[in-house]
Amino acid sequence: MSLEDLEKRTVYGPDNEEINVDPLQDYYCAATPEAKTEAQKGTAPIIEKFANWARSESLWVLAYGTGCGAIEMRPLMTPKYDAYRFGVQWRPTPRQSNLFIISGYLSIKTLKIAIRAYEQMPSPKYVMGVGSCTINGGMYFDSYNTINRLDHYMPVDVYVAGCMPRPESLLTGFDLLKKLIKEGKGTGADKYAKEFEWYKGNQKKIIKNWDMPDFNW
Amino acid sequence: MKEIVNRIKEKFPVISETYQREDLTFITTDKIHAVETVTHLRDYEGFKHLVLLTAVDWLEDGVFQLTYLLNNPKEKIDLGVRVQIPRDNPEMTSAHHLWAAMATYQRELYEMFGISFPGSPRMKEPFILDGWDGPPPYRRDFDTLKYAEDTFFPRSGRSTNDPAEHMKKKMYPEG
Amino acid sequence: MVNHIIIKLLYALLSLFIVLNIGLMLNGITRKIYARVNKRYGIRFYQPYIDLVKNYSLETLVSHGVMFYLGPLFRLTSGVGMIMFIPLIYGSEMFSNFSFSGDAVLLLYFMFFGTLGMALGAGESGQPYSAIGVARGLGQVTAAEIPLVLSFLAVFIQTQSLSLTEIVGSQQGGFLHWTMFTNPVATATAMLAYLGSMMRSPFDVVLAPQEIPIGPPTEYHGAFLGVLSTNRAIFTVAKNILYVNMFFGGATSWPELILKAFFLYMWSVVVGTIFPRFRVDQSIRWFLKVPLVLGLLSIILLQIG
Amino acid sequence: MSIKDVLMPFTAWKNLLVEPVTIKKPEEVKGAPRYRGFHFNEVDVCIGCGTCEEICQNHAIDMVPVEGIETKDGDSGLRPLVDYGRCCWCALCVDVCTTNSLSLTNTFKWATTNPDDYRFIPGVDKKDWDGDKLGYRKQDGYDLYNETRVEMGELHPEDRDKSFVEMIKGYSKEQAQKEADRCVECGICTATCPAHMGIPAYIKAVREDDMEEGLRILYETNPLPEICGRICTHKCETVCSLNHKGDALSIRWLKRYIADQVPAGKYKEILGTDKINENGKKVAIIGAGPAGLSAAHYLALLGYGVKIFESRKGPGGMVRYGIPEYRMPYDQIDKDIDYILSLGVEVQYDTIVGEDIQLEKLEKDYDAVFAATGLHLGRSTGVPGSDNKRVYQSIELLRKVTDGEEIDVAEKIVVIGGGNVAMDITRTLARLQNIKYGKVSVLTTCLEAEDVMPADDEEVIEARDEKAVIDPGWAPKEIEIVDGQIKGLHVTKCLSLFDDEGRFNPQCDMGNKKFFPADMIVESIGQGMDIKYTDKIKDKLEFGPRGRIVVDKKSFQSKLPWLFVGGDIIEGPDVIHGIANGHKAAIGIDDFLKDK
Repeated sequence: MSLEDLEKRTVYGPDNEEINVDPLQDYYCAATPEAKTEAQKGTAPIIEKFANWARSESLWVLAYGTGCGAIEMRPLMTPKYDAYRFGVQWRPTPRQSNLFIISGYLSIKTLKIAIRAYEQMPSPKYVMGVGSCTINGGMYFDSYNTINRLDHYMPVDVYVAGCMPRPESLLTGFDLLKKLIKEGKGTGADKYAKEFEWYKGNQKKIIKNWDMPDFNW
Repeated sequence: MKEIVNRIKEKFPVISETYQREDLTFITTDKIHAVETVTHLRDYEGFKHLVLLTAVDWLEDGVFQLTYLLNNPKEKIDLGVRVQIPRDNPEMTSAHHLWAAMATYQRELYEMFGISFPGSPRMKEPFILDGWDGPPPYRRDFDTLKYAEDTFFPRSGRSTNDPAEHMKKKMYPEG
Repeated sequence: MVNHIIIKLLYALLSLFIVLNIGLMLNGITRKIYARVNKRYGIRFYQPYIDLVKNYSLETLVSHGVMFYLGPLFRLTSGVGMIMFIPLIYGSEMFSNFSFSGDAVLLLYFMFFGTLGMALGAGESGQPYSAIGVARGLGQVTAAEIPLVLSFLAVFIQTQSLSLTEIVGSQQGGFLHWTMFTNPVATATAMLAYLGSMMRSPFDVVLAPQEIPIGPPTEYHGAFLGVLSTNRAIFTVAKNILYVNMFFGGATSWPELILKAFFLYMWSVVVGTIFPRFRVDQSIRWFLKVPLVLGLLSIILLQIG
Repeated sequence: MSIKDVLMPFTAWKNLLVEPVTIKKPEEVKGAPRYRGFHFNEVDVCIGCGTCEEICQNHAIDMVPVEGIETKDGDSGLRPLVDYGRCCWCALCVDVCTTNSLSLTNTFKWATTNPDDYRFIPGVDKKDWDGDKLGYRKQDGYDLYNETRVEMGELHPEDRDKSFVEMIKGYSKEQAQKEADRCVECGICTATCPAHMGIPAYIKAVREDDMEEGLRILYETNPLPEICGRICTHKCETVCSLNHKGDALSIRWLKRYIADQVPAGKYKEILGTDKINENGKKVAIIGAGPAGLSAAHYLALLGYGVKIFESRKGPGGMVRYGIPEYRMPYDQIDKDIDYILSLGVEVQYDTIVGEDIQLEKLEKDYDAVFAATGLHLGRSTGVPGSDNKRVYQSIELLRKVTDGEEIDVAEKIVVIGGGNVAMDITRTLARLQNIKYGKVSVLTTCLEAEDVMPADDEEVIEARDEKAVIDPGWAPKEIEIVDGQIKGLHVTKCLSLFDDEGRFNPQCDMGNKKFFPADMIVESIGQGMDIKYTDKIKDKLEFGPRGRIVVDKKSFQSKLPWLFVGGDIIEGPDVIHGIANGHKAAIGIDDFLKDK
């Protein structure tokens, strides 16, 4: 897909009927995200609390193995670690996940995909940055096409140290995330909505060939 | 291997040869004859498989060295054909007609080293680098660290001290 | 009359609630068993409840068109509809719900209805993976449904009735009166077809979580997904109850119903846990071989016998 | 598909009742014994050499000052700060750590919301895993550099103990490069060296076989590399970070190697000193020792007209007259000094300032004066009998040897003193005895016990190799004299040297006595200075402890602006301090005269 595919255009049917195509309207929601207001949260704190508990105990993971880390994620699904018993499940589609695990470095090309995936996830959504690369560039700190720190492009809730962290470390990360969500601190999606312009600016600075809508889900 | 090289020598100018291993040899030829040599090797010497085409940036000598690594699946031997091209305004005869994969290698070299292969299909389309506007990143005079620091917001707050300088400053403040 | 209907409706809703819980528990316990066979502990048995709550608590917004919204609704309608018209407990006035003399046909219709609605909704999402999933799903379900309908037909012919209540009634008086024993060929056909409709291995290529993200519901999230998983709980149990009624003598009490449904469900688990996956073409070919022949045989046997 | 294929999978159902293989409590899982987890640094052992920072491929380590850890000789006061936003746990930092203080524990679980937490100073910022027993440490026998220094070729004791031929052979190219390869380029040595020589830089030049660059680096701070390369007290080597887990680098020998490789004729070309622009100002220097020569060198380079007034017949001062030839051959001294003199430095020999020429005249004739007269007076023990004519001062004997005068060597000699000069005289006398009598009978004793003897260990070992007896830890009490002939030395066991307040106050065990028979006794317990030439201006100067002239630490300027003082009479005594003083004084003089 390129930028031209997203432009409005008029096509003609067999009977010369005019069809206006607006891909942004047809395929995407181009509206910018909105942060949850305090009023929305405040209506029923107990319900919100219960919902937060459910969200924390049912982490559906979208794992983005960018190059490293995918191999540390798999053991968690195997009988040896069996993360399912902690309410962690893997989901193959961003639509159904609420935890995005960025394991390792993101190049400009993969960042593009990661941003799209993140924006497609239904909020409240959480991001876990795994490994040195997501924190400060790791061993790719001087690479010409690898980003140095993830939190400039999407809000990161939890970082896990390691290169790559072992599966046990990831479980530690899940535990911390669960705690945060239960305390109502898993507000990455709101942060993203509030500082949308800043995040978009950073993303666009890196991704020079920006050929996707500004916001899409 | 030696016979093959000798046979090549009869037909093409071979500047130098390196017998790396029993089954791996490199020969260096000149820019004009490189593709011809590769074609000959493919058609008459059984080097039917293109392993890779790669470049080395000899910044100090002002040349790019291209290596066409060919494999003879029957004899199980590899032959690398090296050719040096000038670094400024680098251009090489395209060999995309010999192997389909060659076009991809040439596209990569154009993107990473800025070596042009006139006539190579889709050469100027972005390959790995999407929307890249800097100089070709694999050239050795491209400072990746500086580029990364300017572009990718490294986390701030790092500073370091050289032990020798720090000690001199601390122990002999008067100089 | 109105009063009567309202009371019936309330009971139907109660049964719906019970069925939902049975479905979620079944789901949880099955996955637990599944995990144990895989030598791990597996999810907490109440995990499906949490997942359900969480899915409903997630933000839901997408604009893929009307049919996209209706897809899960159709799906839920099929599950709820089945429960509404199925006689749950034989001999119980209240838990017979809205069963009537031709209910068996309606139930069959509901069974396909959801799949079709889902196909339309998922198709509109524009997600290519959904489209692949839908194509695979429809292909496979259709192939599985031919033997299923044949086996049902055999039972209908045998009992000369389209009313589930009557069919159950004809099986009363000892387990030897069950269709399972009176018409084993039809039962066998139905049981094989059952595997095909449960979306478990070896027939789960529709959802294929690794090759194509998750099949038709790729784009469904939040409350949509909640609706879908609610239906999945209800529909599965409804289908089991239908089978129990058709082939295993129905049930005269809730425990009997749950037990029978559970063991019936286990059939798909026993097979699904251990078998690898069929490709779509393989599964269609398989359904059109063994079960189809068995289905035809059951009808021919009835004609002869 | 056979029936077996269909039924076989069902056997998996037996697992239903089997205990799962799952780890029950993954949070309790520990790493393998040698797992590479988070960093820990034993801060007290660490010397902040920064080698870990240097080797880190990811720039994950910063050297930062830590409160409570002071910068001192051999410890930069810096400690590594690790950034887990960069680290990849390759453990190269552990492998290269010169002190073995850095290790990786086997704790590896750490999740946080604030990425800045991942930047910490191991060992200083307390963490849960501090003190973990297990983890990754440098394995014995696995080193990124060689722990043992390249053996220096020496003459065997039997080959050397009869002559004054230089006993250290010097490195060959292969040896030098192998030795230079051991350097981790930490630079801990640079600050400790009084002259702040660019040690890692010139060692790098050796490694790269670039002698010209090496020489240029040497001459930046030290104009006497041949001398320093042989007899420097090499304080750099005592603080060398390799010293903590192996032999220190042979910094001194490598310096000598560079100087040895370059022929004297090429110095000017390499150092670019063919032509010097003179600025017309004149500086007088008293004493052609290391300090004076060093000052003369740098002043000459700055364009000053330099004249040195030397009391002896030859240049070099204590280097020539105090150090025996087997350690410091005269031709090598000349190589260094001739180069300095070739820069236009004049020397007037046999001139004692204060006697042959007055300081006042120098003040009048020159723009500035640098006095570096050194310590040339022997000190006496003052024990009864020490006024006998067969009791000598080591400094005088050494001078005589240099001047080629005959020494009446006795058959049995006792030397009192434990410093390097005592070793020099011991070994010189041993050689002379060997030449004269064919056997050695020199006994050296001193107050200090063996382990605190001020002499270098190798000097003591070599002296013993040459059959001299070293018996330290005895305090001289009386020289027994019968009919004017020395019979020997009475000593008592020395228990301690300093009292509780740190003052020099030896305590002896009077019951533990010994008698060393001797025909001749040499005292070598330190030297004093002779600064009589300053008598007339004494009032205008300020004197510190032990009669030393107070000077500005930076420029070595005394209270009289035109008079600069340096060398052994200010700091030391050793050659490298003298060189450093000379250099600093030259800069001080330049600052002083620039605006005049």
